Amino acid sequence: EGARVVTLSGELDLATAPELRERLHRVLADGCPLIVLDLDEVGFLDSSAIGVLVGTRRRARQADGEVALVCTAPRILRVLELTGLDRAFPTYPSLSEALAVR
Amino acid sequence: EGARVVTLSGELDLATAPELRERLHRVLADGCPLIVLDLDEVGFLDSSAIGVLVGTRRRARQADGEVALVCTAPRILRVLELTGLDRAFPTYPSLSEALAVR
Amino acid sequence: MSDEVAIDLPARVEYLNAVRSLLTAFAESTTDLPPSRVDDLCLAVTEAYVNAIDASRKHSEFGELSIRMCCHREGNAVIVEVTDHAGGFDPAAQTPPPDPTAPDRLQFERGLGIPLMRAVANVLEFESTADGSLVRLVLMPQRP
Amino acid sequence: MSDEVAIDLPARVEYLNAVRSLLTAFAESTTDLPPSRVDDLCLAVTEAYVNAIDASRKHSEFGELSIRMCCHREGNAVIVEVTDHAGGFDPAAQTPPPDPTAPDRLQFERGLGIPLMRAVANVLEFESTADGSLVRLVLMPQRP
Ligand SMILES: Nc1ncnc2c1ncn2[C@@H]1O[C@H](COP(=O)(O)OP(=O)(O)O)[C@@H](O)[C@H]1O
Ligand SMILES: Nc1ncnc2c1ncn2[C@@H]1O[C@H](COP(=O)(O)OP(=O)(O)O)[C@@H](O)[C@H]1O
Repeated sequence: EGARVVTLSGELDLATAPELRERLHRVLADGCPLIVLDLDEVGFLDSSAIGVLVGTRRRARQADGEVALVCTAPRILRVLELTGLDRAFPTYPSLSEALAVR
Repeated sequence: EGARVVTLSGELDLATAPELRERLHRVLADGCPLIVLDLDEVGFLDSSAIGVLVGTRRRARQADGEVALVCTAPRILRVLELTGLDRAFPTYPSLSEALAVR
Repeated sequence: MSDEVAIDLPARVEYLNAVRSLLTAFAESTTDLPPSRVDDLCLAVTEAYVNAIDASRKHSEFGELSIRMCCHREGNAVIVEVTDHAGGFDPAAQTPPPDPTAPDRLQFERGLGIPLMRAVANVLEFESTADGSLVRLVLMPQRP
Repeated sequence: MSDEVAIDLPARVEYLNAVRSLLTAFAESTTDLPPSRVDDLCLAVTEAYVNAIDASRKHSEFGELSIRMCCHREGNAVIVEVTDHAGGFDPAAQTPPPDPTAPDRLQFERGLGIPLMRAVANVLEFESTADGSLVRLVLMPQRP
């Protein structure tokens, strides 16, 4: 079975983190531990949303899965860099590159 | 020569009214006095923008032209109604209907 | 402990959009206004704020004046006050609003702000002093 | 006469988006910050505001506390202060930020707020009293 691509959009912060967490956990609950998160439509990302990404990846790995990120937007990449997420997560500059290695 | 369709978007208020005025006057200066203004992507309209529409229409009519409006969004239609613009301007629920009568 | 929103801003058009974001967040999180009335609220407050900016620009020779907006609810009424320091004006002395059906309707590019506020607010009050003006808008869930 | 922005809001997540709209309008109209630093400003202030909301929610048994944000410029420095009434805390007593390269990095779902503020602000200061906390962020056009 292949990876599931999840496209996120809008502003991801403490206000929207609960909804994000629920959405990603639902994907895991569907039995799909391979998630490619496309962040290119995301306008803002705070530490609350970073926490959700980290938590989702931990759960995915418990099921031998993985969470990969697709991101080119400088403002979002910067937050990933500052929090070390670009090194902790497989991070790709395009969806096709992320899917090529799945 | 046919009508020129101008699609407006974003929030039209005192902040963006000068830009709007300039854009519409440029169309008139191009020698095109028939303008169909598509308002369906507009998120907000205040009295400053209404003033620009009225001023543009007055200029267009001086050149035997006309300014017609296309609008279906309830929040924008309501402002047109409250200011009498839906009766003062030819106003249509779709672009095709506006163009059919040109 | 507070449901209130209060904001002091320079009299600049660049803030109009953010003022509406704030009003929308206030209205959606704290009041019973349905979406169409949230739109009305944004329209009325924009008109009040635009007048305050216009007047502040004319009044000040020294730089930017500030404008204050306060929002709170009382029961299901939403009350927004916009206060400027632009010298005040006489609301009763304003020319009457143009009749939208009059043949000379197309002469009016201005003078629509207060009539629009009046059309969407359940209560509209002005207080004017030598310092400036306060516009009080009260919106209920039902249109007036 | 004022370039200042001051806003009092209930401690609710629903306002975060509007706070960023406001900050962006302030930064773009009144400061010399380039776009990437406006992004940094929005990030840092969101983190400060998120902490203030978190703490206010835990602190208050009676209802919503309010949070104040003030923005002004001094030369080309942009200064934003976020003040809450959530009882204060000891910034020095916080566990150190997780090392992003540590193997246990993936255990940390929290504790990133203050490190992010520190990473993007040229100056970060806390003042804490029994009433609450003040976070002062200073951003210059150049990254620290
Ligand atoms: N806050 C204010 N301070 C001073 N004068 C004001 C204020 N609000 C309104 N006015 C006056 O009332 C007039 C009518 O306002 P309005 O109906 O909004 O139309 P407009 O602003 O387009 O002229 C304004 O032109 C202005 O002279
Ligand atoms: N304004 C505040 N009031 C009270 N406690 C605070 C405040 N800001 C931060 N703290 C404390 O500092 C800790 C670390 O904050 P931070 O680095 O932003 O991470 P996080 O908020 O994710 O825990 C918080 O968990 C909280 O205990």
